[in-house]
Amino acid sequence: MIRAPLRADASVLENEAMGAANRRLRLLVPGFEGFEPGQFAMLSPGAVGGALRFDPLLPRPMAIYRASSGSAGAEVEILYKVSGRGTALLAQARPGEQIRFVGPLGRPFPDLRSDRVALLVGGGTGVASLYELAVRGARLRAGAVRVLLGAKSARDLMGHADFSSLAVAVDVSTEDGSLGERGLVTEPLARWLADEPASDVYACGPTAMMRAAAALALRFGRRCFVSLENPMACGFGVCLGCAAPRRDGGFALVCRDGPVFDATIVDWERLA
Amino acid sequence: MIRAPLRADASVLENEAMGAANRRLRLLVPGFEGFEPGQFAMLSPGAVGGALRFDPLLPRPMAIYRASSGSAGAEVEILYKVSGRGTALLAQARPGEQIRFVGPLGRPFPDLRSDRVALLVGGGTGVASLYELAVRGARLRAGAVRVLLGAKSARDLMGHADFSSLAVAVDVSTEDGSLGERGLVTEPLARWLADEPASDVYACGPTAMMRAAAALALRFGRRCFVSLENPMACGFGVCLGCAAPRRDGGFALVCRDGPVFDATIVDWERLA
Amino acid sequence: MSVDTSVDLGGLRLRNPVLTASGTFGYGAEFAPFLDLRRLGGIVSKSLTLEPRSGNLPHRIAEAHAGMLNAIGLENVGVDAFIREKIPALAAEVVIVASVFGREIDEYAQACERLSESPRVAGLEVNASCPHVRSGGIEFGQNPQLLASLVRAVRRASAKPLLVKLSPNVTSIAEMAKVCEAEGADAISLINTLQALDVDLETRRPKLRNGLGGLSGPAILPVALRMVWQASRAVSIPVCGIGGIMTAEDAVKFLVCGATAVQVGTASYLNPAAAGEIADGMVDWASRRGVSRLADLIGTLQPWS
Amino acid sequence: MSVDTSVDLGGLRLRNPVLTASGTFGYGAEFAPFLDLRRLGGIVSKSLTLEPRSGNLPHRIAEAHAGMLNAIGLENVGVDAFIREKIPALAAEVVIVASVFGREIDEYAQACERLSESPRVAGLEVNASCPHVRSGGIEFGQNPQLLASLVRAVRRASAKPLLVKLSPNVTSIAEMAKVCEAEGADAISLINTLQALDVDLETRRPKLRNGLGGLSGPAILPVALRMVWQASRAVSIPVCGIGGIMTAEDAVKFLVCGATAVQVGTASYLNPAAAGEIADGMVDWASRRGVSRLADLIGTLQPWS
Ligand SMILES: Cc1cc2nc3c(=O)[nH]c(=O)nc-3n(C[C@H](O)[C@H](O)[C@H](O)COP(=O)(O)OP(=O)(O)OC[C@H]3O[C@@H](n4cnc5c(N)ncnc54)[C@H](O)[C@@H]3O)c2cc1C
Ligand SMILES: Cc1cc2nc3c(=O)[nH]c(=O)nc-3n(C[C@H](O)[C@H](O)[C@H](O)COP(=O)(O)OP(=O)(O)OC[C@H]3O[C@@H](n4cnc5c(N)ncnc54)[C@H](O)[C@@H]3O)c2cc1C
Ligand SMILES: Cc1cc2nc3c(=O)[nH]c(=O)nc-3n(C[C@H](O)[C@H](O)[C@H](O)COP(=O)(O)O)c2cc1C
Ligand SMILES: Cc1cc2nc3c(=O)[nH]c(=O)nc-3n(C[C@H](O)[C@H](O)[C@H](O)COP(=O)(O)O)c2cc1C
Ligand code: FES
Ligand code: FES
Repeated sequence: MIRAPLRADASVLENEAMGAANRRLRLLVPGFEGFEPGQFAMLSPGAVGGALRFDPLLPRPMAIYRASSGSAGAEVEILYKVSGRGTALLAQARPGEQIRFVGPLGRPFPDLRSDRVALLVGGGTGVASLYELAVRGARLRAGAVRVLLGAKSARDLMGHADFSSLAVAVDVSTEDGSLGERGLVTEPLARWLADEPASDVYACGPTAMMRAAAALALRFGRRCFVSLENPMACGFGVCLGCAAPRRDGGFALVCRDGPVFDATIVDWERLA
Repeated sequence: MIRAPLRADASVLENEAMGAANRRLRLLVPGFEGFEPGQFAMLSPGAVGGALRFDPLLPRPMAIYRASSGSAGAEVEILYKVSGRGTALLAQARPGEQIRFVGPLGRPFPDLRSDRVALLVGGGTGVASLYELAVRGARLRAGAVRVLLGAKSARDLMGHADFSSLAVAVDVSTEDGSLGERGLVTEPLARWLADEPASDVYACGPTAMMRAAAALALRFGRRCFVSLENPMACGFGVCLGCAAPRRDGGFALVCRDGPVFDATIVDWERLA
Repeated sequence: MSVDTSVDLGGLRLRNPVLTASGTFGYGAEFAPFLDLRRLGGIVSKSLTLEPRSGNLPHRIAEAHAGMLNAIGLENVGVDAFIREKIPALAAEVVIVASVFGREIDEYAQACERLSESPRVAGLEVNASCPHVRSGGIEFGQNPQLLASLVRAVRRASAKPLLVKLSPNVTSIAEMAKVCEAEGADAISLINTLQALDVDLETRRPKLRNGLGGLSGPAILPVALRMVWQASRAVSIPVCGIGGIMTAEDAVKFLVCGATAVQVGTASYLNPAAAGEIADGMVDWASRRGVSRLADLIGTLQPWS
Repeated sequence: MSVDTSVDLGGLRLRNPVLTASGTFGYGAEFAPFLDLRRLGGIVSKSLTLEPRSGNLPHRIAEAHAGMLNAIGLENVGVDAFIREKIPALAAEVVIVASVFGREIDEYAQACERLSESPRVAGLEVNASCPHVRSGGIEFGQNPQLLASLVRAVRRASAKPLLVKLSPNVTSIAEMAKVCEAEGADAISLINTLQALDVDLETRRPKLRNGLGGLSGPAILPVALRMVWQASRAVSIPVCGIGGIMTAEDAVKFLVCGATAVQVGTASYLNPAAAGEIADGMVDWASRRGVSRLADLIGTLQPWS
């Protein structure tokens, strides 16, 4: 069920460092009633702290990692990596501070099919978009999902402990070999596609990774869903800033028509 | 001795609420070697926290309240009132965070004269500019200074405890009568000017208060020094933004030629 | 204290002076989860062309200090789909201003004509910041003669209240405003975005695929206030102020500088309820100060003695 | 890796491309406590007039989002005091560019002549953003004919490297740049501040006593980059880029967009050592990327395929 988005002043419950530049933000979001796997929220780091200031100006799209409801409202969890100005400021938000939250936004991953194995491929912060999908897969049946996580090195890996505590198989690849297999996460993906004919791909991560995952899926004739990360200004379809070129010539809005797309409709050549 | 100003990355040692909107900021300023009464520093609240952001853009002039030297550098104390965006951000600076510091800047109050009583008149945040002068007066001789502090109400009063712990007489006026005498601080000033013929006035506070103090001093034929608070961009004489009109037709730069001026050279009519 | 918020913007009777800016509010219905559109003075649609168009390749937007750059291209559903699909999604009480552009005067005129046929279109806003095909990219709003021809043509094409939205990338906004007035425009909207460029140093390419883009947001507010003040003194038709409005105080500043109404743009991205909050905030501001009609604030900038 | 930082700005041989912007660096000596001026490419003085002048009444400055407004007026010590008192305070290695303005062409020309007599003045920068007395406030830099006459006159008055500083408040910066080139200017500096206005809502007066003022700081950077790119493609004389430069990366962006050198303005208020840090930072930036000459960066903006 796709819920209407809400705009709320969320309060920071926790904002903890997770190693390397990764952090976990826990928010109390009044009125929030749940989300579907792959949906995101817009968070305004610039507004944290009260004083009116507009640098940085735009809210940041962040995948909703996990949510649970409590008495005072729902708790929403975000995993993020400090990589630019926006996330550097987000890292400074202290418990009790308010942050503007708009969500849940976007179209989720499609439901997992009961007759297939879902290969969840996450790279970098893209991992965050896949966690709820893994949770649902674990509930569905044993072996419904297999999670492939990738990162530069063990320290950078996001959400590993959470995924591992689910009843799903988790493979890890790191570029430096500091954990799991050495190399790109697309390498085990290729093997699993070969080994598991009844499988679909659900990918989120850097564009290069998703492009590669999409190409692999195509080669093996499997369905592949990707969650794109275009720069966004609004997050709900009104600025037209997040357009991704479609194969058929037009554009799709990543925030409204995505972020999750069937990989075959994306024009990977013209995607920036 | 007027020292050359320095530019330093000061680290916040403490930033504590003092009641109402008043706060005390303690900074560790590497290389700082002291200041004269009435001098100030430029603090950049926008830059606190590291992420590059320029809203608000300008540094804020703040009187140096007190300084002492320790092993890691000098400790510099600022008293400030949260009144706008700049000070609201300053209030968020946490211990350990860096803040850009340029100072000491400006021309100090003239030395107290050994044959006169110095009437130190402070209103609002202007009180902060007078503390070091009171300290020096207390050292000079008993009865060398008399401090007149004014505020809206007892809660708003700045630095009262510090002044009171010096060996100087302190009179308090509050507009609502919640502490000391009810009314404006210029009322006791008028009485003291009448009672104490051998007195000089040293005033810092809202323009209206300083204008009134200057007029009183003139009426009684006394010297009066005021510390002006014009908006500033640079603080060291290069933007020409802080100009105050002089009686003789030209302008003085508040940051370079002041902030302390002989009240008779200021054109109070044309001062905004 | 109750405050009369109504204003008349060149024949558009608005319940309050807060509209939304073209291109920042979609076609209106997108805001339904966040805001009751009936609380607004009106909404201005994304600029519409005669035929639907898709826009530029990504990247189309980039962040700047206290602002953002955009070069969306001409992406819009086209006049017909707007009338057929977008208008019916809006409650009857919502005042709809259709923004129009074209690459030739004729395209503008035809689009205006078609839009005027819809009884739901309360007024037209001609976006004169569109590059003119035959003049090598110069905008209609950058050349007085071109602008005059454009306004003349659209004025002939429609009897609805006609707003002309001016480009700020000109030497004299007053001159452009006068041209609009002379050619029969009912009001002037300004400003559109400042032409701008930013570079991605990793690739040394422009941040936007289009190269140049438009700067919007709080960064441009003081430029917009200046132009509204200059334009409103140059003409007697009303001015609709746009540029960097984030708060009710910002909006009041525009009225004080001579605007009859305002449009909220980029703010809606940060906060989808911004336009409504600004409308409410203006009432608070006025009532705290004993101002009984918002219209009394228009053009009340005080000179320094 | 060692990086060659020298550039030639219209005959001004600079040890590095970082100068300081007129009006933001006083007369140079004020920065002695913070910065060794010999680390800079050069300094540009506060704009000088033939006779000393005092400026506007306060308020002369106000803060904006990611920027500031100023209307200082013409306050400066005058050409003679500059030569007599300000120049001698600067070490011999400091490259001094004297900025000049006047209210009539003749004043400009005379000031340039006098300044040219000083062997310490390495070059002149003519500030064309000054309102022309006889043209009802329009700036020299806003009218091509006025600008041409001005440049012609100052060109005749001095053989020193001549920079013309352009106003950004124009429809076509390329046109203005071409005028300067045609009249013999050696380089173009841009941009000066964007004309702007802000209001103090408590008094409903302009925040600045002068009413209008100029917007500077990071808010204007993308507009400045755009204009530098447009101007540098329009002329073959070099361009000196100005506007919102706060970091070495900002300065590199200007070079990439076609500037041969840059000027650091408002940044020096926030951080009096900014210009030096930017000069050093450009070297770091280049050496990390294997760029052996900063001049190799000039005009290297890559097109999107
Ligand atoms: C649907 C979606 C979900 C996302 N989920 C997450 C998440 O769960 N965790 C996480 O850490 N990050 C996530 N991102 C990326 C995130 O929005 C940030 O933009 C990114 O982390 C860059 O950080 P910054 O804002 O500090 O960078 P800055 O340098 O401050 O960003 C400047 C501008 O570029 C945009 N931008 C920069 N990098 C990206 C990027 N990779 N994707 C989109 N826009 C970008 C910013 O939004 C901003 O507008 C997601 C992006 C999208 C589109
Ligand atoms: C020499 C000098 C010494 C000062 N000492 C102190 C002090 O010890 N404690 C203290 O609390 N304040 C002091 N001030 C005022 C201080 O600089 C702040 O500007 C003031 O507290 C306003 O706070 P803000 O920055 O939050 O306001 P904002 O609304 O964010 O300010 C906007 C702009 O206006 C300027 N401005 C606003 N109010 C004033 C003011 N009263 N004086 C000068 N500029 C102003 C700001 O500097 C800024 O540029 C001093 C000012 C001067 C000139
Ligand atoms: C992403 C984006 C798209 C825009 N599209 C249009 C448009 O289609 N037509 C138009 O007249 N103005 C368009 N504008 C300009 C705005 O309507 C407005 O004039 C400008 O953004 C300044 O206001 P602001 O600072 O409040 O955003 C657009 C602005 C943005 C940011
Ligand atoms: C307070 C102030 C005073 C200025 N005075 C002058 C001046 O006298 N002559 C001039 O050519 N430019 C003057 N300028 C403009 C700057 O030189 C520069 O062009 C402009 O500020 C943009 O650069 P910035 O954003 O780096 O400050 C002044 C700018 C400021 C902020
Ligand atoms: S982010 Fe605005 S339309 Fe997608
Ligand atoms: S604050 Fe810049 S000259 Fe005084």
